[in-house]
Amino acid sequence: MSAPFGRRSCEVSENRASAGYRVFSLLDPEGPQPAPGQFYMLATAERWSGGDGRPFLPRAISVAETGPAARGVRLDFLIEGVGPGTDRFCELEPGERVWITGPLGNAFSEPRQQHPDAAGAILVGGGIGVAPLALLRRGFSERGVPHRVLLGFRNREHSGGLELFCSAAGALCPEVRLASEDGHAGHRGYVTDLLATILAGDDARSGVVYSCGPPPMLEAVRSLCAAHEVACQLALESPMACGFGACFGCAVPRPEGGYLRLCVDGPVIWGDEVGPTAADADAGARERDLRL
Amino acid sequence: MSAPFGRRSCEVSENRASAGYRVFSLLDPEGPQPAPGQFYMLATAERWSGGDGRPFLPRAISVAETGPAARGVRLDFLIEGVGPGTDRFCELEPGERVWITGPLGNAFSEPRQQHPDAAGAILVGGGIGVAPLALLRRGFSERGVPHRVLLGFRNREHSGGLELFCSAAGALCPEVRLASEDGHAGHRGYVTDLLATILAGDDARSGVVYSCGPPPMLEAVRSLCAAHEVACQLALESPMACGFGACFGCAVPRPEGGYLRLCVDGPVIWGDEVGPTAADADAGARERDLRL
Amino acid sequence: MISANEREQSTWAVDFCGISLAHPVVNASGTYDAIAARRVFGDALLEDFPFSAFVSKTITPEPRAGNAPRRIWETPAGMLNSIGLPNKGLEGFLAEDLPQLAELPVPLIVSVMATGRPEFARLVEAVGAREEVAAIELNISCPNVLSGLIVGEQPSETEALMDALRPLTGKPLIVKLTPNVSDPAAVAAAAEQGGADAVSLINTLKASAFDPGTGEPALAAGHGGLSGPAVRPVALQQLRAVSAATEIPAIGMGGICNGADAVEFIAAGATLVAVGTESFRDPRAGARVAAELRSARPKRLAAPVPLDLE
Amino acid sequence: MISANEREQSTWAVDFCGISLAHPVVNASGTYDAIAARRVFGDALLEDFPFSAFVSKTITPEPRAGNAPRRIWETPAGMLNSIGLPNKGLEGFLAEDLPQLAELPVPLIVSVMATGRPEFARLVEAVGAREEVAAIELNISCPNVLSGLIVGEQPSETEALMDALRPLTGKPLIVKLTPNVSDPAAVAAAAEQGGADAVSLINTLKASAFDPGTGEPALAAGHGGLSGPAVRPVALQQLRAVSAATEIPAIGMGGICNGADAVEFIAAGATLVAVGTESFRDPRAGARVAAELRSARPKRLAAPVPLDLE
Ligand SMILES: Cc1cc2nc3c(=O)[nH]c(=O)nc-3n(C[C@H](O)[C@H](O)[C@H](O)COP(=O)(O)OP(=O)(O)OC[C@H]3O[C@@H](n4cnc5c(N)ncnc54)[C@H](O)[C@@H]3O)c2cc1C
Ligand SMILES: Cc1cc2nc3c(=O)[nH]c(=O)nc-3n(C[C@H](O)[C@H](O)[C@H](O)COP(=O)(O)OP(=O)(O)OC[C@H]3O[C@@H](n4cnc5c(N)ncnc54)[C@H](O)[C@@H]3O)c2cc1C
Ligand SMILES: Cc1cc2nc3c(=O)[nH]c(=O)nc-3n(C[C@H](O)[C@H](O)[C@H](O)COP(=O)(O)O)c2cc1C
Ligand SMILES: Cc1cc2nc3c(=O)[nH]c(=O)nc-3n(C[C@H](O)[C@H](O)[C@H](O)COP(=O)(O)O)c2cc1C
Ligand code: FES
Ligand code: FES
Repeated sequence: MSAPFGRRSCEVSENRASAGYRVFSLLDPEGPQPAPGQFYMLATAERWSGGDGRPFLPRAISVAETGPAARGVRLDFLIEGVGPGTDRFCELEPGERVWITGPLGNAFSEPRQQHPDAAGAILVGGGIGVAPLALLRRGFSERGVPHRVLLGFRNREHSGGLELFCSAAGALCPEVRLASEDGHAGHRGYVTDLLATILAGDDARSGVVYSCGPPPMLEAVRSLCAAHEVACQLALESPMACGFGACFGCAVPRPEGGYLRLCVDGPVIWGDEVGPTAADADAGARERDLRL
Repeated sequence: MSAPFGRRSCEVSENRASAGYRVFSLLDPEGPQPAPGQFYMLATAERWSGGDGRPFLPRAISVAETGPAARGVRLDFLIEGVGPGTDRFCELEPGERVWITGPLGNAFSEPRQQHPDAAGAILVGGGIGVAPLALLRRGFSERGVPHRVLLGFRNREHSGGLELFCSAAGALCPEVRLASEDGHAGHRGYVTDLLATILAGDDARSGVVYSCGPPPMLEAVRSLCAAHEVACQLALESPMACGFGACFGCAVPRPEGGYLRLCVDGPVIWGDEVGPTAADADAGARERDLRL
Repeated sequence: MISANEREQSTWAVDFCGISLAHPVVNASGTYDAIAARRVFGDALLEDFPFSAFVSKTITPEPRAGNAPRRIWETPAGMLNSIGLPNKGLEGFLAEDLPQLAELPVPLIVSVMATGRPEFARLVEAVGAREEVAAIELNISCPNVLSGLIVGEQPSETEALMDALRPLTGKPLIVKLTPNVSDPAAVAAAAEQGGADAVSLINTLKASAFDPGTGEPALAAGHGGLSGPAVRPVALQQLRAVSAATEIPAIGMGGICNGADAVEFIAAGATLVAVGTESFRDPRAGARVAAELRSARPKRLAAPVPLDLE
Repeated sequence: MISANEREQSTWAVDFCGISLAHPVVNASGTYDAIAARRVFGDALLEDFPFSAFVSKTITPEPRAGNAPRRIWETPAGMLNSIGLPNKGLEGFLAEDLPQLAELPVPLIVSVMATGRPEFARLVEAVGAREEVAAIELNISCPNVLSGLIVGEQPSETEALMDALRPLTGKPLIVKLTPNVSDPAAVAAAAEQGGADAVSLINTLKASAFDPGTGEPALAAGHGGLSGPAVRPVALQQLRAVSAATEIPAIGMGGICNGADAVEFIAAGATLVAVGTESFRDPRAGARVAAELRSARPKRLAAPVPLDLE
């Protein structure tokens, strides 16, 4: 399934707060249905550029949820304002237009593709990394794939996007367990504490772990899974200029030497395809400690 | 009277259409009262820079009207959208903020300063050049200086700012005469036709002409006045980066050689201080023919 | 009888060193991977190919992995890159990439770089021998390992390189100039003297930035090359100087984002224009620039150009 | 006992070639006319002077009217200028401007340029003899009329000029480098070798633009110099290279708009930073940059710097 060629302009239909993050929706008339893990390159049609000439390049953003629209599909994006690009997305108003290219990159695969007899999936998300897991979780629910969801965040401010994991009734789905560093919700500590407990139990061995979050968290997930011989797929981040293989800017080192282009070879990578440094290759773009 | 040192941020209180132009108002809490002919360097506080990195420098804009505000003064600016800077001003919304530096430059002088027995003033404005004449005219009215006002424009679209010449009752002041190229209002033709007729009459000799408009119009005014030996003050334009004498970009040739810095030596210049080319020095920034 | 449409097509077409191109907009080397783009966008890429010729990423004699990340950094109205020329090397390119690039609906220009004349010669001979290749671009922003000098910074090095390479192929040789010199026109004239068929400019400006979070250079390589609208005025001036000093055609590039920008480059003397960084913002930018250029109908062009903008 | 405030003042102060400055932010030559600014803003300018030293516009031996307009043109995140060094000439400067500049509350650095060593010598001797002058900046982006070469583009020309000028004054000599070279560090090293006390960089990049309305060069002079944020990455790289190659202090400039930008320049090796184009957007930019720099408390600075940012 290829992406429509070129960028296209989509209308903003909604922009709402979600804890300290924002969720905004675009109406993509042409859009193919994106798969969980895929992303788009986004830039606002107007005023993409502040007083100092940035943002200049488009920004890679994972699709967090999608649904039918009058024409085409609705795309929801979860945004944490960390710089001029995401700040601009945060202030988008309904009716404004956004240039999009995508859907880009590969997608998470089904547990059964990995193990014909996989018991199910464990989703581990941290901070803004919960975005691609929301779409993944809904698909698993709809297709009856057994799964558990572990979400971690630093504090209430950084707990945005939780409603993407809610049932129609608005309550957090029963399969979701939370961890927070400040203890305001769920386990006080890291989400990887929850994962460690689960992996220590017998039943997890034949599952597949799906994770997205800050690099140190991904590295903790990768090494936990490696120690327990559990397969894991990690949705990584790296600096991207183009998103379609043109710039070679998104390089992620491979354990055997050389580099992946994360935009076309990822963003979803099997744990054993990356080394410890790779899972943490974009450390500069995120907090360096385990905070989510 | 010097300008407050540095730029300051002022709130937009209003922005309304005026034919094809816009008039927007700023509340300047610190502001000294500007004098007619003076200008400000303006840049919006947010989003001063489109997708291609322009506008970058602030823009010189004449003050068109001013009045008391709760604190300080209200400043009205008349804008014709001709590029990224003026387009941005056109879309300003109440509550937004604008960086201003000023008031800058010199001002028109009183007719009596020139001729102790001057009979009065003739104001000749074209297109967006009507802006500084509006403030000048009100001052003359209030101080009882006899004056006539001749305003010219290409067509209805380019006839913005006329309401700045209205009495409290909203009717165009009796001393205003219009010319339009398409004949939709007043004399069909150039405003300089009206000026030529007046200057041909005896009573104008001891008056002073005040003019602002596109360079070819200013040049026509200058040469008409020279031919009739009538003193004239022209408010010129030139490309400006700073507005306070720092960049030397606003050079206007002097007939005796060398250059004026229009931002500090002008923008108001006596007709005999500039040569024919000087009045037309910023031709690149405006239409090259006599259209207003 | 030719239709109005055909006549429009033909007056819009441009001859570049004997290669007939449908319009004057090509890509800048290293800023478009047509093979990856086809994987992403499917055959729609070929049906609506944005460029009138495709310029490959620079290839080197041996495979290269490229630089360690971080490789890119955004700057005011531009970006830095220190990609480090990752490529499969000559053999890998000929075996794996060339057959795929030959499927593109436009002529192919292959960009090559080496750090010595013998290796450069090997590249030019091998690439020039392939009929899929319409022309070769020589990326001379590289050191000569013997002299230690950057070839493209020295007119004498440039001319000597051309003297060595010119006899090896009948295909057009395009010299890609580096902008990091006082007098690019002197280097261009030396290239012409040595038998270059065309020049292309500008390559990226040597530049760097610091990560505000660490106070360290933002790029792992320490520095990189600046591209995008920020460099456009530098490109236009170098192009003016180069086209005044040479008779051969020039491919102008550096921050071209739209048709109005392309008009400036043509006014400065370019025969073709290349779109680089702007493709990152808009994968179809080349086609858009071509369409905008076509409808720009500039009032006047300072330089005579071999294409009819009407 | 010194108060906390005084201690803060003193740790913030910086010694530059023996001149004590209250903070590390000065102006870039030719981007601030303190005399005109005082006419516009009154004595408020002096009470709150934005720079810790004032650098004059470049003066030449004889008066110059400057270039015909159009002299400036806006570009993406920057601007072009071709002002053409209008100034009153040495005599006019000493008689009319120097007494007024001496009233500024900060040390005065006078920028000078000439097209031959004897005229340069006349400027340095005459300006250096005035006690109002703390230091002299040599603008070497000028041709040597004898050799025809741009002095600042050649290490040998630069060193020869320094050899000629160094004996003529005991005042600090700052060499303002041109960025239009392949190897600015070589020119800086030559300047140091010739006895320069400091270098300053970058001057503007050679550049041009075309007026979309006419298809002609936008500036009457055909080309000009690019400044502003667009050039910042080029300035940072040249500064890194120059400060690695020399021991003398550097004044870094090129697109500095705020404290974060200034931190990058200090990380790249600058002792002082200069604000140029940004003053056009904000006449008090120098003071703002100084205040922001002071509160920036960068996590780490790559280069040791002679000022305490705490
Ligand atoms: C596949 C993928 C999916 C993503 N999904 C999401 C998502 O769903 N939601 C979301 O909020 N984010 C997402 N991101 C992250 C987002 O694209 C980046 O954080 C992006 O850089 C933000 O742009 P910005 O302008 O807001 O911040 P930037 O200015 O780009 O700052 C972000 C980080 O970049 C670095 N930086 C600082 N200055 C510069 C500079 N001048 N140039 C370049 N880098 C600089 C710093 O390390 C900083 O912390 C995703 C990224 C990828 C690759
Ligand atoms: C003292 C003074 C008072 C003024 N008062 C008013 C006023 O009251 N109302 C009003 O509307 N205007 C006024 N102006 C004019 C206004 O400042 C200029 O027209 C300004 O350049 C508009 O900015 P812009 O970005 O909208 O258009 P610009 O992009 O600056 O375009 C305006 C003109 O500049 C040229 N231009 C085109 N591209 C560029 C480029 N890249 N860089 C530089 N120039 C370019 C062209 O000739 C174009 O026609 C005044 C000017 C002066 C000097
Ligand atoms: C990410 C990136 C990679 C590049 N790789 C190459 C390359 O392999 N060979 C080359 O000759 N130029 C390379 N360039 C330079 C471009 O071809 C072009 O000369 C330059 O970017 C200026 O054009 P632009 O501003 O339109 O991008 C690269 C530029 C970028 C931004
Ligand atoms: C309008 C203008 C005039 C300048 N005049 C001079 C000058 O007289 N002498 C000089 O050495 N540099 C001059 N410069 C260069 C600046 O001092 C500075 O090196 C350059 O602009 C880069 O800094 P910036 O990007 O902060 O402006 C001038 C720059 C501008 C924009
Ligand atoms: S982001 Fe450009 S190649 Fe991956
Ligand atoms: S606008 Fe800068 S000196 Fe007049």
